[in-house]
Amino acid sequence: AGGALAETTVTAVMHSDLRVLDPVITTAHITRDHAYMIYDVLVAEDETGKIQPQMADVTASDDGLTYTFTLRDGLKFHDGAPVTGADVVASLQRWGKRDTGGQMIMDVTASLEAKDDKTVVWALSAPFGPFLETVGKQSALPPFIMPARIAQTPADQAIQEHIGSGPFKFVTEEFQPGVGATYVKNEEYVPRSEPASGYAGGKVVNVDKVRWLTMPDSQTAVNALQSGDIDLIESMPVDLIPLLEGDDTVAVEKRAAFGFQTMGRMNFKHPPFDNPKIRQAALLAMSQEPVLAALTASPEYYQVCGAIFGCGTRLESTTGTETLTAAGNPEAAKKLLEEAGYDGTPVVLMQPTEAPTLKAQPVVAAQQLRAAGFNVDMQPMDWQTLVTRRASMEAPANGGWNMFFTNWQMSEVANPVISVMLNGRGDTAWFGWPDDPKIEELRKEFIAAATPEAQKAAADKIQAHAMETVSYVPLGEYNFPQARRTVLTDMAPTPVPVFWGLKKSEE
Amino acid sequence: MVSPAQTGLAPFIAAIMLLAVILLTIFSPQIATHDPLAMDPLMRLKPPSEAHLLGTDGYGRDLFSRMILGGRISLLIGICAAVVALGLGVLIGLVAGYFRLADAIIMRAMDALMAMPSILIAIGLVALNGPSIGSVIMAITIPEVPRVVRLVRSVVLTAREEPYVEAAMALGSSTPKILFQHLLPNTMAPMIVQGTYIIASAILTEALLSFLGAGISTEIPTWGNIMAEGRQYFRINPGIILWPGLLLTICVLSINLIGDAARDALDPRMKKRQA
Amino acid sequence: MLSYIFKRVLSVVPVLFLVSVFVFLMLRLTPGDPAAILAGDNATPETLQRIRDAMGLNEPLLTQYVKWIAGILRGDFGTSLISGVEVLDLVAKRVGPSISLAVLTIIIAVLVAIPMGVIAAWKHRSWVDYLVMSFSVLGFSVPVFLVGYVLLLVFSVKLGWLPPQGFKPLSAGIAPFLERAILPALTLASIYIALIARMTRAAMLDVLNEDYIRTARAKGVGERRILFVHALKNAAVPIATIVGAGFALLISGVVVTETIFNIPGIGRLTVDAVLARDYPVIQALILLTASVYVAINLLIDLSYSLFDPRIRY
Amino acid sequence: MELRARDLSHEPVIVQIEDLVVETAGKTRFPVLKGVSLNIRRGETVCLVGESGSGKSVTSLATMGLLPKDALVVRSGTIRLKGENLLALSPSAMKDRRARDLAMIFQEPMTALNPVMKVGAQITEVLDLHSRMGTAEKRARVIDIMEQVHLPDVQRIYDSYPHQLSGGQRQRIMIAMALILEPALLIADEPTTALDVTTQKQILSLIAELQEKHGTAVLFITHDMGVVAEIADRVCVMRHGEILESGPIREVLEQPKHVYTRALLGSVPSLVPREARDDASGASVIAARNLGKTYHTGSFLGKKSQVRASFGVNFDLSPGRTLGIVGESGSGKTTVARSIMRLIEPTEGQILLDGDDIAHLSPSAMKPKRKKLQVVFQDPFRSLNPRWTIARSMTEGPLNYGMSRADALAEAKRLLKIVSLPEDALGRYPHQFSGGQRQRIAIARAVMLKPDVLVADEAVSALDVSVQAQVLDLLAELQRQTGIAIIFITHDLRVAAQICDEVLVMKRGEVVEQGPASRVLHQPQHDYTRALIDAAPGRFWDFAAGKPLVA
Ligand SMILES: Nc1ncnc2c1ncn2[C@@H]1O[C@H](COP(=O)(O)OP(=O)(O)OP(=O)(O)O)[C@@H](O)[C@H]1O
Ligand SMILES: Nc1ncnc2c1ncn2[C@@H]1O[C@H](COP(=O)(O)OP(=O)(O)OP(=O)(O)O)[C@@H](O)[C@H]1O
Ligand SMILES: [Mg+2]
Ligand SMILES: [Mg+2]
Repeated sequence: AGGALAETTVTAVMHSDLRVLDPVITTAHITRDHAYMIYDVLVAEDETGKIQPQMADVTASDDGLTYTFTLRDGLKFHDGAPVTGADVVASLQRWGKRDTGGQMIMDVTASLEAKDDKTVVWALSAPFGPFLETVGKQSALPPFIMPARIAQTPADQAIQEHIGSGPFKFVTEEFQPGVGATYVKNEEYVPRSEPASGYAGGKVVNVDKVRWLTMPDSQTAVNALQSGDIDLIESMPVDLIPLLEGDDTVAVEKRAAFGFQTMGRMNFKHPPFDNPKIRQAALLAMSQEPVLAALTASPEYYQVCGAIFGCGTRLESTTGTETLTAAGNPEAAKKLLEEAGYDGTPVVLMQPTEAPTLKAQPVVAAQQLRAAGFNVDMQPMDWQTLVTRRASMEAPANGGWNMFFTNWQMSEVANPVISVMLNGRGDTAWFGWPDDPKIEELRKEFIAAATPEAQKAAADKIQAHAMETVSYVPLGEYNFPQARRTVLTDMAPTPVPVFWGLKKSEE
Repeated sequence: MVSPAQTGLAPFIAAIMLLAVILLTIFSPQIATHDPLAMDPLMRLKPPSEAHLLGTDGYGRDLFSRMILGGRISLLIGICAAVVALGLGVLIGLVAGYFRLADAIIMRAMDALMAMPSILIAIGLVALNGPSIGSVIMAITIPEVPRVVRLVRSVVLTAREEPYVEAAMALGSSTPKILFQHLLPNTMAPMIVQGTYIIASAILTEALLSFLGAGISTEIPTWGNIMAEGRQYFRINPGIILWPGLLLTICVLSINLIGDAARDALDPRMKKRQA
Repeated sequence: MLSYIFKRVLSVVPVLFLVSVFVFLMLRLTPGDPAAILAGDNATPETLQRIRDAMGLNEPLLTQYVKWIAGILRGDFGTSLISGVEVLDLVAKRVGPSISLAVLTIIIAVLVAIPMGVIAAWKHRSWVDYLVMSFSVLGFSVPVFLVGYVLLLVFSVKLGWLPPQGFKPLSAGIAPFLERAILPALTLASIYIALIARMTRAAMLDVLNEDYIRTARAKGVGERRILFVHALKNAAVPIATIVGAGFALLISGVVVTETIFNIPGIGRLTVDAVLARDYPVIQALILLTASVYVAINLLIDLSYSLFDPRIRY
Repeated sequence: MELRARDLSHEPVIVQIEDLVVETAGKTRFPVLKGVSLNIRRGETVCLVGESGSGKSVTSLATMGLLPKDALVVRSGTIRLKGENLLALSPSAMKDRRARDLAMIFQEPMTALNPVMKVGAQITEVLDLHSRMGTAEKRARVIDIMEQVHLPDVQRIYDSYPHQLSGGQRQRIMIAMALILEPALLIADEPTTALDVTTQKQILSLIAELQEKHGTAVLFITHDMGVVAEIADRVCVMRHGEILESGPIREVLEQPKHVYTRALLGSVPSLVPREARDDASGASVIAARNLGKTYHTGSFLGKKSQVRASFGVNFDLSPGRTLGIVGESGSGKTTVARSIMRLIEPTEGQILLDGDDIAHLSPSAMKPKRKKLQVVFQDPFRSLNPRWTIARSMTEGPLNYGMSRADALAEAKRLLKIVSLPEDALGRYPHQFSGGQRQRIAIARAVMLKPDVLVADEAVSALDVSVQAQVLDLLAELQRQTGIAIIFITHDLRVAAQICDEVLVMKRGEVVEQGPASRVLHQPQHDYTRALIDAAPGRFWDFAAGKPLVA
């Protein structure tokens, strides 16, 4: 009798391999995507970017110093236990230790307590403008709610159990890092009654099972999509799109309006980039389009954009990036270099060799810097060496570095609180360690801003300042499309690939 | 020596093909139509045209120019790997073959090295030292060393029993003299043969390393990393893999064939058969 | 015999010990820090330090090594630094595909290569010989991934006969297993066939020059019987040896083939682990492959006495 | 014992080879057989003798149709077996003839049997191929022939592998295999060369016995004139692919017509011991006291096995005299030689060189002593480094001891003249010389250092008798000129008899008898020595004199 209804399984090849399952310990996107499957969040962003209740309704006191979360009914963890205030508090505290925004809120937290099973009260000692945005926005590290006993794991240690209250359950036995992970529909999940919108609203699951597969070779994935072995390629290499042309069982499309920002970061501690003029020269030397073209192939999927908070966003400002978004200005760069007395100190550029979305940027950038007279020493290494090495504050000759490149989802750089590159606190800042009290002041100004207009004004100042001191070099935006078999429908247009709402039809 | 009639035409054709490839790579700066490093990402993955003989790669670099320069570096890697592996292997092998005490220890270590999958050692070593030409050569060389050691050792073990070696001892020759003047030349013929095989396999291994993401920087073209970069465009522009692949195969094939011919020519048993 | 086996097994211990030392040192001297990869893009140096502490990576090397070895002796290979999964569990799930692929490859290779080698030796210096030798040299000379891509292009993409990727265990049935395993196995077999055919030919040529072959001829034994009864069994020892030694080649081939055909085996697991500096996983895997290599070669050593009655232990 | 003198002229001719010409295949044809003719009658034994490379084996292989296809081809001539021309047969017809009508046994019993097949099965295979017997019948037949060749414990041996049998037993298996179908012709190519004298004797009489019984025609190839005297009805002497002379055994031995035959016979050393030279000085230059060597084998993990290769060796040797060490294979002769040379370290006893014990000297302490001890090995092809010129090989020793290159070269030239080699030999490589020449070079090299003692381990065993005679003469001459003491190791009693003053007989590592050559070889005391002497083939004949030996 059980076999009467065929099980629907959605098989997807994700943008990378799921290895780390603890959403707090890492900022890897794939881990966050995994967390959206099995965990739920207190409040979430809808399509328009507004924060909406999800697990809880939230009310703010008039002075903006106290937030009260009230859990809705029917919330249950996958192990059957109800979700309580204590679970929420433990989860938030653990998150607050690791997330940049969370840390900043924790700095001004007076108390965070569960009043009862359903109510959590968060009292601040000073107003924190983007409070709800920080707690509710989709970012690299959203605060997911897990049982208190799990959330009590120290924030530096990975959790061992993967139990949430979200719409899917994680099948631990079928998890094989490097191969795939399996999620089954959480039959006990009570979706909200509102229609789904963004990450908010009713998370209605229409399939029984979701399998994520890893395919190290993207051509293999394309072959598999065409042969019907898989239903979805989350991040479709643009170069391979022609292979799918003319196949009407497959659709290639952008998931969401916003994609990624790619950027380069210099090391403020060591020559030559300890000299702001030389940083300026590097900025002048660079041009976004060749980088984006090498990375993304087709202008359809990239956009030249100098705004550090993203183009088309509320905080957009492109001050100081005129040359970047044009062809660069190598001549001016040369002159500036001369002025600054650049003595040919080699610029150690770290190039990851095996990360598909990160290997092109340094190659193109190296050529641009050389054209402007920099002495570039491009050092290829695997991504792991790179992430290790970029933590080294040593001089480049002793295992340090001068410049590296990485990518951010737009939501992770969308405002100065979230964006780690804008942290100017010297040795405790993000890799590169700018000691920039000015930017810290500007960020405080942004946090304190009471109105959207005031926030925008602060953000504009930050953009101008960041480009002047070259906090980092934004290299434009790109947005890899997804490729799905047309049997999949009703997919939510969210940057994070969520699997609720979507339907899979019989073939 | 063996006449062409006896060995067949293959080695001669092989030698000619190899020579052609070598000349192509030696004169790559003259032959290249473009700067192999100059990129233009807006011109990427273009099909063959008059401007670009074989089209362009993923960064818009000229494939033909990269390929012939790449051959030079691949061959260089192969030759260096062979020279280093033979040098180390012969030294260690001589010692192991001649001194019983050293033998036990050395051979255990060699067994251990042989037991570890060479490709994994290579990946590890490249990761260890960063993917420079030097570290790739080292990574390719180290797993080859035990094979050379075994070969040299077995030659020495046999040669050591030869009466002429005992005669040399009786004539008061010192151990180093016996090792280097009597025994070393005996290892030459198998070493030349082994050397060709190492060159061939080093070129292939370099390509494999690149394929697995542990190869040399894209700034220095080799057949391996040209192909590795081109692999994801295999169905779009198979030329990126096939052309360097073809050159590599021709080259490795020729080297192997020459190695085989050398083995036949240098193998005393083969001589006896013909005598 | 028993005492010989015991002795041989015992002699494996120093080899594996050295392997463990080599691997351990190689990894610990490698730059790259599993803590950094775990922490992600916006971890601060203190966070990294704390994670490293939690992983035990700040202890002296010798302590780490001794702990690791002591764990192994208790049957505990530790947990993956990255995913937190138990190494043994992780590996156990991945050996199946690799082993079935390897076995299928060896079967194909042996079935194809030995007759090839025998015939080449018999028709020494004829066009058949040249054909076989050319094929076998070619097998050595084409990069594995090229073979894989071409097979894939022809049989899956163009002809659509076989699925392009993935793996089904033998327990799912012979047909589904073969359907997915045959292309990767053929890819892997190309080099292996080359190796075995070449060795078979060489060994057969040697044997065919032996006095007892002349004796057999003097008795009036026919060619086929000379080849397959008198000569092949005598050539079996070097052939078996190369089958064992070729296992090393197989592993490097497996790494590539598993990538191309998306087979969840240990080859890919190892490459992933190396790139992620997942020390316990790499260590366990290299120790495992080394042990398998040593064990296979031990078995082959012991099998010599099946082929050659002069070898008795 | 006497020479055979049977009249077989009434018997039918079994094989008739006429004008057989064999050439090397390929573009440059080189004649190997230049028109060989011979015939063999039923029950007759024809011996083919001649120096190495004269074409004996090629003749036999051509008859069997087993010439290596890509190397040698028959150009012309006929080989008739009972009137039928074998050369005209198709390969499959020829295959059918083998074993049934003509069979062959080879020199090396160690390698002529398939090592991975049981010997019973190997004999049975002949029946499988050429008969339609049932299994039981075949087995009975095989057991029967195995008994005929006097194998002990036939049931066990039937199920044994070749390596489990001794060389003699293996040769018996070969004979059984060859004769099971009672072929008309048996070709035996040096079937006893690799065997001990005692075993050789048994095999020879076995062949004679079976020949008698089945009336087989036998073509027997050997280079040992003693064997010839023992078994031949007729002899053919070959050289350079031609038969120089053939005739009944007595005729050839008594009145050799061809000079070459005469020279050949003249070179066969006599079994009569040389006259003892008197020991002029009496002072021994080298002496052994209870010398012994035990080999320890096995890996450092495995259990040790011990071979007591030699023990209790005592002798004194004074300048100008020769000590012979004789004994069967494996009796420990080489071990003694290598101990004395200090190529290995003895485990017991002393070696006194000029009174100093050198048994346990370190390599560096040994170095100055090495000068006085030199060695010549058995295999002339392997005792010179093939990659070195003769000059380099010869000067190696003197240069090690600090002589200038010019002086060393001058000395080398002088010695080359003494060993009758041209001066230009210095610039050549070993492969450009024949075996005998190489052995002379090796001897010259050994005396370059003006040693006091020369150890010659089977130094003439690999050489043809004529060459052997030259080398022995050379040694004697050198000894006369330089007063060198020689330790001469051989398994050939004839050679020992000819050049030794004293003889030491070894058996299984032990010295069983020792004394002046004339006494040991004339009046052996020990059974083993006696058996050894009895087994020496053709000992009743004095070849040089062409008449029977009067005891
Ligand atoms: N396979 C071969 N190819 C070319 N020449 C050969 C071959 N076999 C033998 N010969 C030549 O034929 C000649 C006769 O050789 P054969 O083996 O008959 O000598 P033999 O009298 O048996 O010598 P021995 O006493 O050493 O066995 C020699 O000159 C040898 O070089
Ligand atoms: N290196 C060795 N290790 C172990 N045993 C050995 C070694 N060399 C020789 N023997 C053994 O010592 C014994 C005597 O050998 P040796 O070589 O002295 O005999 P031989 O009288 O010279 O025989 P042949 O006449 O065959 O040369 C043999 O049983 C042999 O197997
Ligand atoms: Mg012969
Ligand atoms: Mg000996």
